[in-house]
Amino acid sequence: SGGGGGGGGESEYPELGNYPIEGDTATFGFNVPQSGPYASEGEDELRAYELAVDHLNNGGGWVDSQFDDLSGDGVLDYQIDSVSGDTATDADTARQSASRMIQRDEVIMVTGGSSSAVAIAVQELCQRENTPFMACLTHSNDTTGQNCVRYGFREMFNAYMTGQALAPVLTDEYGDDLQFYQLYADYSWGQTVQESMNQFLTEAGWEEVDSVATPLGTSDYSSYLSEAANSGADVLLLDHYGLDGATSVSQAVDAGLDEDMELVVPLYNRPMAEAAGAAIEGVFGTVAWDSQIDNTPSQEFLQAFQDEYDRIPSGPAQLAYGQTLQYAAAAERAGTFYPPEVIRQLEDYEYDNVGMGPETMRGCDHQAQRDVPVVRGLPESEQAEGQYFEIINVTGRDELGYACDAGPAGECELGEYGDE
Amino acid sequence: MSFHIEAITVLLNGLQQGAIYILLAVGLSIILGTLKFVNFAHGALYLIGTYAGLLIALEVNLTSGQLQAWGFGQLGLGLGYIPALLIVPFVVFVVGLAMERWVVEPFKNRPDTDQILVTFGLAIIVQELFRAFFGSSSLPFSQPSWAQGPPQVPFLAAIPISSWRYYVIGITAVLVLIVYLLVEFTDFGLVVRAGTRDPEMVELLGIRLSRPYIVVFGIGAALAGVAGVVGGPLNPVNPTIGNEILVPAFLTVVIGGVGSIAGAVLGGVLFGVTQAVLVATYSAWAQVGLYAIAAIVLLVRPQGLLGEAEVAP
Amino acid sequence: MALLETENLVKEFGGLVATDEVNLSVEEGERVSIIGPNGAGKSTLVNLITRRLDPTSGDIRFKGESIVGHDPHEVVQMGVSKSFQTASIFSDLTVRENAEIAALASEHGSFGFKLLEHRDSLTGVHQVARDTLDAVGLLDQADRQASELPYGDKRRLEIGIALAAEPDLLLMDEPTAGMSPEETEATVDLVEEVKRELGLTFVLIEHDMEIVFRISDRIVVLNRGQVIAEGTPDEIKGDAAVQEAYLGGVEL
Amino acid sequence: MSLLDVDAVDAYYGESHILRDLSLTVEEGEVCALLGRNGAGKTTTLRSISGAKPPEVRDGTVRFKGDDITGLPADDVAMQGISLVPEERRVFANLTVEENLRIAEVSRNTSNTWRRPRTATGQSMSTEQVYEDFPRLGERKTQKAGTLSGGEQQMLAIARALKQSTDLLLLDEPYEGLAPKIVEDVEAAIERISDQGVTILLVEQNAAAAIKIADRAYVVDQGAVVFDGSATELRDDDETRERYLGV
Amino acid sequence: MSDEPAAAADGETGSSFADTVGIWMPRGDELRVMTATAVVLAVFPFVFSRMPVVSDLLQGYQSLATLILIWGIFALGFDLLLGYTGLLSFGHAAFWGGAAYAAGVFSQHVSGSPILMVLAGTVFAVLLAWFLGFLSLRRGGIYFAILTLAFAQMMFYMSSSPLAFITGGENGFTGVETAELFGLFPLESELPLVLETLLGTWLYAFVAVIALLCVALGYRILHSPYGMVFRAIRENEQRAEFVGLNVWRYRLMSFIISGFFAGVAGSLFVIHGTYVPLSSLYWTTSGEVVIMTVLGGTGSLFGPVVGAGVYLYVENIVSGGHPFEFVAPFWHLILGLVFVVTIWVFPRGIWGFFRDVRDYVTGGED
Ligand SMILES: Nc1ncnc2c1ncn2[C@@H]1O[C@H](COP(=O)(O)OP(=O)(O)OP(=O)(O)O)[C@@H](O)[C@H]1O
Ligand SMILES: Nc1ncnc2c1ncn2[C@@H]1O[C@H](COP(=O)(O)OP(=O)(O)OP(=O)(O)O)[C@@H](O)[C@H]1O
Ligand SMILES: [Mg+2]
Ligand SMILES: [Mg+2]
Repeated sequence: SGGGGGGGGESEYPELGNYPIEGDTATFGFNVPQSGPYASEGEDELRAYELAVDHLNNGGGWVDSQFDDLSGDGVLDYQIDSVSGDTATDADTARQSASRMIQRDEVIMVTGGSSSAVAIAVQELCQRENTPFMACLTHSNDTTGQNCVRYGFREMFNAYMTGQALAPVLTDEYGDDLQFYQLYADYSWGQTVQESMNQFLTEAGWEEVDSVATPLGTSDYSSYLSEAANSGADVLLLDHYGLDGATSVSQAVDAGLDEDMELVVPLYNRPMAEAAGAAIEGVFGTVAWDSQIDNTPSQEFLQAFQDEYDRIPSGPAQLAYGQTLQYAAAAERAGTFYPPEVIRQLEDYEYDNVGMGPETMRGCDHQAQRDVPVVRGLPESEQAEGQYFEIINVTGRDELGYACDAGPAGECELGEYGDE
Repeated sequence: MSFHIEAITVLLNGLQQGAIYILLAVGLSIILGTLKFVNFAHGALYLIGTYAGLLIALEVNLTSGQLQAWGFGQLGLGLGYIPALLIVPFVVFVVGLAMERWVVEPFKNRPDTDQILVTFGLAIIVQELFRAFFGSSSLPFSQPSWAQGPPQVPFLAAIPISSWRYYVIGITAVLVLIVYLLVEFTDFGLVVRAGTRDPEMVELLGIRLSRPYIVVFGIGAALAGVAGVVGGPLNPVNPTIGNEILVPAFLTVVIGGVGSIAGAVLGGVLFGVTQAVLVATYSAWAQVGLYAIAAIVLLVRPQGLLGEAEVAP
Repeated sequence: MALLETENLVKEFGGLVATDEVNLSVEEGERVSIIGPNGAGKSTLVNLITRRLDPTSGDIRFKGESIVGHDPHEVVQMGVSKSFQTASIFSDLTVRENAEIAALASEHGSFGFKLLEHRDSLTGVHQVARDTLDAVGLLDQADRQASELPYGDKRRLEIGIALAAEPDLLLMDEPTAGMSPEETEATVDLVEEVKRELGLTFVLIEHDMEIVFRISDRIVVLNRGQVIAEGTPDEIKGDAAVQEAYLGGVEL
Repeated sequence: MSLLDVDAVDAYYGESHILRDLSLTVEEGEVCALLGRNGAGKTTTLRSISGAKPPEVRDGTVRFKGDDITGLPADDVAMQGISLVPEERRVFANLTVEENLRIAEVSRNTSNTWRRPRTATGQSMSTEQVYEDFPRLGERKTQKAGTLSGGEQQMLAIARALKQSTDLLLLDEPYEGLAPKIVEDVEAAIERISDQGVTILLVEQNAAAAIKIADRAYVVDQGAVVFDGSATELRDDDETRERYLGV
Repeated sequence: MSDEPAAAADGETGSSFADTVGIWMPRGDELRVMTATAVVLAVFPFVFSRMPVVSDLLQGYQSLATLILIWGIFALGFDLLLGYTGLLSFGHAAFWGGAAYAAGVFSQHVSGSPILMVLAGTVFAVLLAWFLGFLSLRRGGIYFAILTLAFAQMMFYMSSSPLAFITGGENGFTGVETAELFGLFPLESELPLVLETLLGTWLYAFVAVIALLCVALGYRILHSPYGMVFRAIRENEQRAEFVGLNVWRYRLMSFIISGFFAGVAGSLFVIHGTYVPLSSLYWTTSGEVVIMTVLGGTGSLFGPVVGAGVYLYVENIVSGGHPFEFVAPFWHLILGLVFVVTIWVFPRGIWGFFRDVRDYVTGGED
């Protein structure tokens, strides 16, 4: 569909970031954790990214069925190439890696995630370097709140929306007037989850006994858990993700906490559930996406991923795949890789092709307005590959979110396009 | 909940955490005290112990790493925890023997700093080898089902601590006592302690030192291996656990006093309990407190709690 | 005023009294030897004076000023130098640098901020170092690495380092131990010569009675931490208590 | 057959050639002195006999009780009944006086020998006897050896050697750092040991002191034997004493 | 040195000159070393990231060139402590990270001038080094290593939680606001004319000038009495004390000096990255500088800088795949192996190895 527009486009706009592209391949940078507490998520993301590149160049998956803008023969007449880097779930490593991709490999777009601290650090760098950043898995309110940038976009929902989706389900299930206790990972993501859960559960009539920060990457939560157990609360929220989440929920069950209190893990995913095994039985939470979601895009993606890797994709994988295609489609619509134009194409774009219902990539904070699935962990006996929880409810986007001048978006100042 | 339950919980949590430090610190300390060897690769032995324990006790699915790439995605003997606990110390003991022979010997007469550096390098190599073979992502090493949940004993049942942690404390106590008796009260211990200062003179007395040395190193290593097996199910298992545990283990040795087994025990308990108490009170300061304690102890008693001041030459 | 004085000096190790109410005084320019049976407390006394050990009680005064509470290097700065028994040198440095280190300390104090001065500009230090090396006969070897020196020369350098610190008082604990009679002779000559030239005061600890009686102005005898006799060599030779505690039947 | 037979030994420290074709014999029961000035090679000779490394013995043989012990590890040599009082005393600083004495007996315990051949026949001195001979050590039983005075350490080093089962005792400057009175005590002890049948090879720089108790003497210079004869012969040989011993 | 009278005469004219011009006058080889360093610094980014053919082989890039210099300064200072005074610190992350936070906070609240930021960060690091040195220098060897490690970890955990309101905790410090150099030149902008080809950005030029000054300072320190005293203390501490040197204060001084270099480097790091990650205080950062220094060669001025280059090269280029796809996942393993082999076989590191080779070759010719 680009029809040679890419080559001709080079003279249309001034140099900016890595635009114009030299040669006839455009390179994407995949900056994912391959070590550290979120390594499992990162590995799955990388698989999805590679699948996306394959589909962009050779057709297949959503490129053929869901994204009309994409041709399956590269983007804007450029073949797509990619480089990857290991963020080690560490902001500094991630920035070094992103900076190498931008400066040496001259990538036209960076994507990646798992850890909001990393995403925030990298998107700030991308803003400076005028290179679009498609945030993959980052769930902190701040990513599109106080730390938002013009060059960053987020498909994933955030902690605020998790709170909105989860609170009614929890009060329904466990009753009113309960006391809850939170352990949260001590960084941007955990802090905003703690904040939002507190806000919405308190609004629903529950009372927070205490909330305690635990360092990211803690491996033994026993002391923290004992404190929680002895606090007399009815519900324990474990605001931990990835490996940390799997660990804390297993240790809670090992210590017998589930006998006296209800456990909640606000943000879940498949690798976590797999690692925690029996411990997740009956535990509520939200997920980015799940292979059990029954709609065409979801099932197509599941199929494509399974065909390629013979395994079931996780939520982060769906995000990775979707974000890559979204960027490519925006470039096609803009007719150029010139970043400000691509950004303008993404802003306020409405779509319904990634399996999470109709969505808008909101222009005021670059936060996708979308549905949030609420799930509950299955007993070990009912677990199977790709099936660790039942979907309780897919909360519609109309029941979620906040206005451009409210909630996290109220603190967002996007910054410049770079062509002003 | 009543105050005394809370206090006991905190204390037990502290003891359990301290137990892992103690197992590592005692090994480090006797190696440092007798062979005068600074082993920054002790964490690597812990790492080996954990993976060995996991693969003996359970079957695991690898999701990344070369082994998985080569088709060994499903790995492990699945023999259960008791066999793991019995076999692993021997495995790591043998690794220790090899290490004594190939690393400690050549570096025995090099400066402390060289020993630290070479073992630091080895620690990195071991960690990265595990990463290469088993992948970076954590493997689940669950606590045995018979040790999950609080023990079904009248009083302890009310304390939110799993039975496994009681086993950890018990196993540590027994092993450390055995090692202590061995070093303090046997000929073996005497020879080893003498060799600390002047190995050649020991040989001139007709005593061959190579074997006692190897045995000391092996014992230290085996203790690290045991720590790996008992500590593994308390933490997620991944290649970095070895180097992460090394820092507190070394601190334990130093605040307890190099070469002093009792000191290592005291240091480990102090560390574990301090940490547990701080988590229960000012959790933001829990980690800071650990290092602050270490710093204070060393400032007041540079030779460590039970260490002997250096004998004047 | 005596150059060095100790007053009721006591040092205890646990229950053991190694130095017991010792009152010692050394006049400027004097040569004093301390003798006594093994474990009498001689080395302990020297270590107290050089501040390697803290006294349990009592006082040590150098040039009238109490040095208890000073650090070892401060005591050296005041003019107390010690030669070590086994050659204690900086073996990776050249002979010249060995001497320069000591000279630097005596010329510029125990610590200075002269870090931006190039070494070449410290002419005073070079001079002292050269003079000292000359005095101990090592000037022609100045650029050799100290570790390459033969043992005898190392001992020489050792004494050279002690001298380059320009001390007023030199303490020597068994300086000739392990030396052959010849070497001993040479060392004694060196010391005497240095004394003559630099007017040094020194305190010597020795078990070799020949040397002791030859070069001491005064001898102090210690036994079990206490001074049991004190006097000129002749007086000591005749002292019954000394015979009994220390010399045994040795013929002199 | 002599008890110890050092035959044409060449020993090296790295590339420096220290002992040059050195030969000496020690007969059973005698006290033999090995004299020479600093650096002559006396300590090197003792180390070559006792199997300490360095030096490296490249040529020649050392025979003990007729067996070739050249190049055997130090611990094996000790098992044959050779004990050494080394030059720098080398007591175990971190062990108590008692433990220093106890360790000397460890190698006699069969469980610690690991089936190495042990042919020592000498009797080990009893601990009571040690404390009787060196009352100073008795007073300091539980003190760490590192904090002993120089002379006390020397006594301990000698006592430790005597606690081994000794057929041949190698003494490297045993009087160094000892008060004159203790020197007498040690001399007496050496004579008594000798009377009990232990053979002694005594290294000294001080010829006078050695001649007092020695039956026979060797003088070495630059790693080679330059004099060999009875103690009386040496006493009368002014030239040798002046030339090689500096007296 | 061999020509005794000439050296003395040299010294005398020098000192009278020094009185008038000051002690900053280059002496001996200093001018030559500085010139050579300046030349290398001037062509490095060009060769590394822009020179035809060569840069394609090397796969370098501008920002890595800058980063190498920054870590080089850090390692150089570290070696003054490890290589000369013989103290192995495992806590230098405290100075690097501390300075980075200080410079960052300074830029947010006081001034974003790069020069002032470097000053602020360095002053902080020096004060911190003074304080921590005071506490940890009570014992050497392993105790010192562990004590420094403990204090640095304490700082890490302080900023991760109790001080998170300043440092941003795990999120890192994001409030850095760097202003233009001299109020004129944005650091990331390109230099004029041929300088652009050679040096690239103002940032590089700024870092390179500071690196040059650091090399000069390091060289001077080593050739001042301090250099000699440091070596003497490492050799024989007791003897040094007994010639009347205050060993403790010299050690403290060498600790502070290396803290100074770490501070300069840490401040430049925040200027370069406009971000301070929490991990800059973590003990692995200390471990990295140890590896760099040893790899490059302890006891030499330039070895550690080379080590920093090699380390960062492997970390950033080799790990990044192309053209090292085959070994990329194992970059850390490779570094570990190289590190161990270095200690085992070439204890004097890469630099020492090349010097030995050079000596061997020239020695062979003689
Ligand atoms: N740190 C210590 N702890 C316990 N006792 C000690 C310590 N240091 C020295 N002593 C004891 O103090 C006494 C005096 O020792 P010192 O070294 O002063 O003797 P000395 O007169 O120098 O003897 P020598 O002539 O044998 O060298 C000795 O009995 C020794 O065992
Ligand atoms: N470890 C060593 N490495 C190299 N050379 C050595 C070593 N030990 C001794 N030497 C040299 O070997 C020679 C002989 O030394 P040895 O110690 O045997 O002499 P000695 O006769 O015992 O002297 P002394 O009476 O001083 O003890 C000397 O020149 C000495 O410098
Ligand atoms: Mg003495
Ligand atoms: Mg000798």
